[in-house]
Amino acid sequence: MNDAAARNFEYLAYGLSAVWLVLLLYVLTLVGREGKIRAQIESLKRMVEDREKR
Amino acid sequence: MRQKILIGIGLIAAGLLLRNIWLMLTNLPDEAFQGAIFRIIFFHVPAAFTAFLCFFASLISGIAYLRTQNLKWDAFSVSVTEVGLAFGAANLITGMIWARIIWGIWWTWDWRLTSMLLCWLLYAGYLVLRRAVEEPTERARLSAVMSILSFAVVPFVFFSIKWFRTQHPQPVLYGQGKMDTGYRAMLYGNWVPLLLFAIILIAVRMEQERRQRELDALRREIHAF
Amino acid sequence: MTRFLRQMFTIAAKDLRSELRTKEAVNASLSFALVILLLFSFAFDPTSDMTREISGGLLWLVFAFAGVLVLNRSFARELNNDCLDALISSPVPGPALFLGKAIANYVLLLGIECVCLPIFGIFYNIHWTGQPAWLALVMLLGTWGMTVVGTVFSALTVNMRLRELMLPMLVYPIMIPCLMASMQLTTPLLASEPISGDMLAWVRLLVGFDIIFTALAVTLIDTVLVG
Amino acid sequence: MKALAVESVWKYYGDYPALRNIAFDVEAGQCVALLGRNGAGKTTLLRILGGLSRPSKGGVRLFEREHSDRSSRALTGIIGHGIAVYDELSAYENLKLFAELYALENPHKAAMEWLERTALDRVKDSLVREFSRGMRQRLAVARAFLHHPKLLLLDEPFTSLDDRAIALLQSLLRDSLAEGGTVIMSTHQLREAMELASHVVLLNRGGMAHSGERTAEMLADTGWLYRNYGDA
Repeated sequence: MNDAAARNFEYLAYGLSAVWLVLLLYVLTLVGREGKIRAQIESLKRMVEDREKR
Repeated sequence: MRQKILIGIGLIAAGLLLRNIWLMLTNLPDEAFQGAIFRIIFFHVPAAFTAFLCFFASLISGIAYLRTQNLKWDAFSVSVTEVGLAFGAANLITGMIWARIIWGIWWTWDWRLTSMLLCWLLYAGYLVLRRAVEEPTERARLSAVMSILSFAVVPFVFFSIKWFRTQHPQPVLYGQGKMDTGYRAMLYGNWVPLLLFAIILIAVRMEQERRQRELDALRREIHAF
Repeated sequence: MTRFLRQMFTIAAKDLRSELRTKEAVNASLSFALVILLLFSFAFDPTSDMTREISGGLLWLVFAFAGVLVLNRSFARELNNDCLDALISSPVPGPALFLGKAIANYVLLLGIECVCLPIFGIFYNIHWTGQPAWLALVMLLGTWGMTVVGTVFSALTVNMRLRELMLPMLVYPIMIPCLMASMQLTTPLLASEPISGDMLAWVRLLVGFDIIFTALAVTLIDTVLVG
Repeated sequence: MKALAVESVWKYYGDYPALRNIAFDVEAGQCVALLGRNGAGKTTLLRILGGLSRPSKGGVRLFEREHSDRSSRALTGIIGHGIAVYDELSAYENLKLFAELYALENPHKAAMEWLERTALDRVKDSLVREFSRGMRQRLAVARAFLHHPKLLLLDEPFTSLDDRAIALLQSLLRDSLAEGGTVIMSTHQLREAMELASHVVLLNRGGMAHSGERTAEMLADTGWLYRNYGDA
């Protein structure tokens, strides 16, 4: 039972990385949303400037 | 300040997690039948706990929103549901990897798996519903109702498990669970860092929701005149 | 109280009358049910014993798919000419409006089921008359669960983009416990075995589902309708 | 008697206040013209008064009763943008339906009476779907007046109606006002509104710009109000 392969260490590693991968994916969506909010602020700023020029 | 607190929580969580993994690999003996793979349970089960805690929080914040009409509760409700879905996915995937080794198949229509999947779909529906409503106040109201109805189904889903034959290992924390106290301590011990990570994610998401709301209001203000 | 009941039945009668006049939803739903019944026969051998074993599941799938078409129209019907606004601003309480509509849907769904059941029996050679009382009870309970959930979501999604897609997406996961119980109960009934012992737990589940969701729907409907 | 009391009503859409601290009283028998540009909040306010929407802050009292009290709904009549009658029911069935929902004593009699007053009694059994535009509009007016409402809420009543329906509506409104009824209408048609109105409420960007009696200047020069109280 001390043989690493028999003890399924490989799959344990897969399992643990899967957990963090899923959470990482969620963090990435958060980062994406952050970018979207930034873009909205930019476009809103431009709109206000545009209005003031006129 | 807020950021510093969040970073602090993150550091604590990471520290706890490293310690737990170290202990898991060095101190705890292999389970007699399953080998090392059984250690996945220390993530699998706490992930499920976190997911259901999140869904429950979504119910509470839904009720709180309908009571107070305060959009902060709505922001909390979305954040918590999204994080719950992430942990639910982690639970499902680790479960599948474990099943591949122990049962030899990726997926089985065991009722515990199926009901987790069902809850996952239910709350994914909540997010779809939110995307279909433009106006923030109406969105908050309708999705609060949705989260109340969703949570009302959860017990029915779980009742039905009992009456189906299940291949799943006996519930580990109650009943005739033959779980060693060392394992049990680790199970709960590992829940703490996962929960802390969940709190960080929820806090970040809520902040985004708040800014999005301010942006929408600003845009309306500009477009209106 | 009598006023509440009268208003409720007025709404139900109005919905039934306008549906039976146009037959939009009923026709679509019935023909859809027939198509599904036909499609099932290609999926597996309709005469085998296996069909007998899953007959309850098949039947309720047909009911669920065909039923959502009816439920979808329930509140969508009111969008034309802004009739929903007229109903909400009238003295009719939200629960009376909801229950009235639910009763109309219930009658329509049961009607459709009563048409589908004999056709199902003929197509798949199933003698469904073995336990008529139990079968009727299961159909009444299961259909009420579907109706209540479907009607609430019909109100919830009435003003949304892609309403026709939203309703089935949201409604099926919530209906699953109710459908599951109905399926479990119907299969032995179609084989003319009575309900007894462990199976009674499913009946209790159905009753509990119906009660809890009716109560939730009645308390939440005002929040759903008035923003 | 106070027919309507609007008590510092706020309505938020997200963080954006669509109505900001609206407060005014309407005595029974008054006819109020609710004025303002597009997006000023007229429809939002009327929807709150009609019970189709709830204020985020503040409250509304109808005839000294809490607005949430369902029985007060029986006293209001509403004409919105849609005609709010069912295409697949006949004219008679439509009116009888609403008479029953408003729990009138004799739904049949009320329906027949209003079919006669709107000159629809000859076609009472035809489906609304087959009606002409004008007939549908008259039926919509009949539906709103069916239960003798003491408070009428009209959202842009003159924009979508044809001449005959406008004449009918105006005469019904005059009758109602003469009997001590109260009317609140939002409108763009300043001339028609000013002739009928006894008071005006002007909304600007969701806030109250002006409220008070309709004066002779307003009737003579419809732009006067906007020049003096709105930002032109």
